[in-house]
Amino acid sequence: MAIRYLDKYPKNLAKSLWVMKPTIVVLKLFIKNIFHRPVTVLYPYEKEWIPDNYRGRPGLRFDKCVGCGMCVRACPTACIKLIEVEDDNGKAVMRPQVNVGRCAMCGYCAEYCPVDAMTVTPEYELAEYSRYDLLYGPRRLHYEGTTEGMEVKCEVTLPSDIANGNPERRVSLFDLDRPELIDKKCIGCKKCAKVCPVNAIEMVEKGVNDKGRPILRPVIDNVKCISCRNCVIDCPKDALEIKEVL
Amino acid sequence: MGELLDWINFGSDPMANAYYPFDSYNLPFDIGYQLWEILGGTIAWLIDLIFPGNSVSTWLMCDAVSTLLALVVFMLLIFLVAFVSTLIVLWEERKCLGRMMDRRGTMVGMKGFLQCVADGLKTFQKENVVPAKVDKMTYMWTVSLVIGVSVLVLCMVPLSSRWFVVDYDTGLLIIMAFFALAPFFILVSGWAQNNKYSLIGGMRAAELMISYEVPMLILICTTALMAGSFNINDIVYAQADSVWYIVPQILGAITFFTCAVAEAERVPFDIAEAEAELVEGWQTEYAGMKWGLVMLADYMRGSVSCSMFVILYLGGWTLPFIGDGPIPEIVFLLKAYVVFFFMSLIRAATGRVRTDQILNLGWKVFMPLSVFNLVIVLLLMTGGVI
Amino acid sequence: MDADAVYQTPTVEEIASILPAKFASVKVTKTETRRVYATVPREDIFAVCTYIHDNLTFEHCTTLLGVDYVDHMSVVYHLSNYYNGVMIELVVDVPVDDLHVESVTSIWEGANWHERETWELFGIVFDNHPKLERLLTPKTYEFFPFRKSYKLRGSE
Amino acid sequence: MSDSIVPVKEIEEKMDTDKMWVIMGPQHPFSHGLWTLKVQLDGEIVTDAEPIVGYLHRGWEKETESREYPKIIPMADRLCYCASMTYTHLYCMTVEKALGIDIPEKAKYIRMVADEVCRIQSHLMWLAAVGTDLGSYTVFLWSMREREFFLDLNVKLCGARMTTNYPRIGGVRNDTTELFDRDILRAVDRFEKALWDIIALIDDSSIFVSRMKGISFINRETAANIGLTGPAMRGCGVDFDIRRDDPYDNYDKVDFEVPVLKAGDSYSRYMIRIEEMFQSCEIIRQGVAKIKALGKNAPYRVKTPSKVPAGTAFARLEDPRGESLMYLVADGTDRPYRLKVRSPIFTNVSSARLQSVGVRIADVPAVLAQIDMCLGETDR
Repeated sequence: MAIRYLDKYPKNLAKSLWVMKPTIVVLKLFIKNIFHRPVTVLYPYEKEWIPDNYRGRPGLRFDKCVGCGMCVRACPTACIKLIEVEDDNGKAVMRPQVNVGRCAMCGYCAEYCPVDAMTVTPEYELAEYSRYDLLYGPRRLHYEGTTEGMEVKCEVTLPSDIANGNPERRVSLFDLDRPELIDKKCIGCKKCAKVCPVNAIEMVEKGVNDKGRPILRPVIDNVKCISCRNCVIDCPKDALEIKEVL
Repeated sequence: MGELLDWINFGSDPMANAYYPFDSYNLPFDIGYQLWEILGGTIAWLIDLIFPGNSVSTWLMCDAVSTLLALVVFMLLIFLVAFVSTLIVLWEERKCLGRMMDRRGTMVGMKGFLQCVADGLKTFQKENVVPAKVDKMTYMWTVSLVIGVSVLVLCMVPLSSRWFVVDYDTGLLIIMAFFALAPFFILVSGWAQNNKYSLIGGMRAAELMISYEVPMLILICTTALMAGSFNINDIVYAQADSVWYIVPQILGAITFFTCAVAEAERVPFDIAEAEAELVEGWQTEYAGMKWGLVMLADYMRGSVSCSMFVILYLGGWTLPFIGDGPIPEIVFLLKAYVVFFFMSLIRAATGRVRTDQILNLGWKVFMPLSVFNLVIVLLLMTGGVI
Repeated sequence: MDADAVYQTPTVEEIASILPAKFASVKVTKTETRRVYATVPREDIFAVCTYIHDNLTFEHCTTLLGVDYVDHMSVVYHLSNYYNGVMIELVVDVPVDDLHVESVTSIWEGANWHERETWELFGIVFDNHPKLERLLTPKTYEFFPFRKSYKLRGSE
Repeated sequence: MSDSIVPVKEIEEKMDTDKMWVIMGPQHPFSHGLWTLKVQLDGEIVTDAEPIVGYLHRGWEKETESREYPKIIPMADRLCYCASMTYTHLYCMTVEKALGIDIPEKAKYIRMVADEVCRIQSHLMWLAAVGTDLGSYTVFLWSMREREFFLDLNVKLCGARMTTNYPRIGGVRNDTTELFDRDILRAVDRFEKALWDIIALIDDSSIFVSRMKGISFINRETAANIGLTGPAMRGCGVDFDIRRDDPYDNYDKVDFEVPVLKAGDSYSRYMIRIEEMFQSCEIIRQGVAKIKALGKNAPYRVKTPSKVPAGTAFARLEDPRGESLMYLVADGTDRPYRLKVRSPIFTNVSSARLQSVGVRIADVPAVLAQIDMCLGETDR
């Protein structure tokens, strides 16, 4: 590649002792701008076109959300909180609430949402009169006109796939890691089954213990599981462990 | 007693007045005189209606008093026209600069003209802040003097042979003398503000002045030499008779233009208020309306610089082949605006020079150029070309 | 390998062999492409740095940083060569009860502010530093905020 | 002196002419950000100077110690508002080095292109600052206008203008979008034309050139010794660019020139950056061609373990402003034990005294604009 600017400049200073060329350049733009519009966008009246993947405030598709809490854990500014709301059938469910005042618009919640319920939205005019108004509840997070482009997919390629000569396979990050039971530690408390947002864990009886009580062990449905790690975090005896597929 | 119309002798010739203050016909005084005839006649009639047969009414309408009070109206008129033309200059710069920089410029009403009014109102509403450690008297007085001198010199520029304030034989010199006064006040003001930036800014204003003033005066003298007079009327009509002086004095015109930019303290010679290093230079401690007035004074000086250029090199209010024309004032102002457009262009196209560079420029470039220009003019005159 | 010669573009292998040859206390722990990792006892650091600067032509001290390993502290030097892009990482362990290291500001002026920063954040004193004052934190601070003993409010 | 009628020296001694300390900053038009430069003036000439930084110290490095690795990526964006992409890139490179993994080719090229977009945009920001520091608002607005097209590219690539949050540990966040593919070459072609206009405004104007030419000389040895890096260093004659001499992320597979000037004055430091923008355009063109050649289905992100094995790692790259380096001490958990950022400006600004002593106060902004100040990374 060639040096392009340094070959032309610096020129002899005596040759450029005038301000003629800059003046002509400016005059050219001036004459152009008499007929054309300047590039300024008159912001409140005109708005720039923004693409679908623009990262404004987070949006939520209420019916798609399973309340797994991945967004809460992925949020770097800790602005998301799970609160209890009534869904359309009047049932109490956990859904995220976003404090937009703290939101850094990083898009992590949309990226780490296993069911693509969280989206990014192109809404960026978020000023409110009080801090309380900046709390966006699950219903308020809904964005009219959510399109497919607003979902952020988190697709990865496994290093093992690349090593095996299959580099074009892309897997969703949430189809890979599955919790694994360490049988010795489990006490059969059913907590994992309770916290699982997609009911992928079923407690199965596996024989009877010394006192004659049934031994309950979780069995994980790998198809249903969204690798949200709720069971791992909430296990009182650390009997569940995420097995990372690499 | 009498009818109202008896008191108002509208349409009388002011020059027939024994106390007529000018040597020749003066349009703004004429307008002022007629206005006063209406106004004063009404007042006199009213007073006479209440106190019939008093002497105040007749005194009001006597030659001396009506001249005096017509002069007040005349002054207001002169100031108003000068002020509005300054606002137009301000608007022109903001709009043109905006377009040159690929933005829109002012947008408020009348293609942005009302932005000047809005800014004036805004600065007027601001609190009058006087910093605690300034030298209060000097601080207040110097800014008033800077503005006062600028207004004075703005009003003294004649717009045509019939629109003038003074018509002395040394009119040009008087204008230049008042024009050159402001840097002294700026220097004092920079000291009075008790601020290091202001102090440096004030020093720089003085430094700037000694660099451009001498070549500028030489150029003015050259023009006066060509026209054979310091009288502005004579200079303008001498150009109308022969040729605009920009043709024989093209070098001088360019030099004068540059000096005029420096005189008005505009980019690239705004070293006294260089915002990159001196925040706002000598204006740092002025806030609110004081700052607004200082800014206005800046544009007034810019407008005067352009007017001087028009008078000296562009034939003033005359047009080639036409002469005075029906409205010479408008011609004059339009010419000034065109010159000011080039000032805006220079402002958009250049940066700020350094203090030592402007001194070098003034004494090593402008000074020889102006002397060279003088020599050319002398050669032309001895050769009988002009 | 002549240890006293001046190398303008020393290769990684040359550095890895010269350094321990010249200074017995220097241990080269790892080498990669254009990277040399070594540990130096703190008594020798000034001599080693002078040698690296003068004889191996490492003109640039990229950075200098402290790490608090609780039981001891470390000062890590990253030195780079402008002729072939080789970097040397020197690790100097400092015991907690005697946090003193010789300053290298006289060799690389660029290390000046990095040493000041390391001092104010970790409390590692650089001897013979021209101006060891607080730089980023207020002058009134009397503690060293980046030590592990200084807990953030939210982290516990 | 001796034969003048007035004993000048004597008068000067009696006049008690003190030197004046002027404190420029933290709120000053020339300090682009919050920092202070104390200058000692003898008349208009600077005789001494002392930079003061730290107004923006957030304890960035300490704060990372309490966050998981992916959560530091948005934080790394906030290190520098103009060059956010390079810092995120650097952080990801460091963690990948600690993990000992290699990322896909396509991710490397995308990162490279994104980095160069970021470099152009950062240099334009610098050009704008130089314009205002030299008293021309036109340069400022024209550069900002051009910068806007590159910020739009960022939006099309990853959805955000400045805090991009785009590279990930193990690759990049998403594949290049259709809009990005469509617009990038167009934007680059358009930019090159517009840049010549800005160059005509500055380099063909005797005012700008005489303001920058011949002031604040730094020779090669001093530049290397005081730790000046980046374009400022190359303007002083040090022929070193990490992209070429210590290549990372496929910079060795594209063809570009590293501009070096020996003059060492303010103007040469300016010219290096202008040339770098042209070279960045070249790199972008080649990089986009390489991405196209790799095809749509090439992997762009590999899965990485969430825990980093204990050990240390460092990586460095060529920031728009100079050499930046991150040093990571991992202890086997999902949070870093210590993360150190070597910011180029932190060292460059420590040479402010050397650069500004001897120049006039009018030139202090013009000289220090060549550092390209950004306080987010300086104070961290």
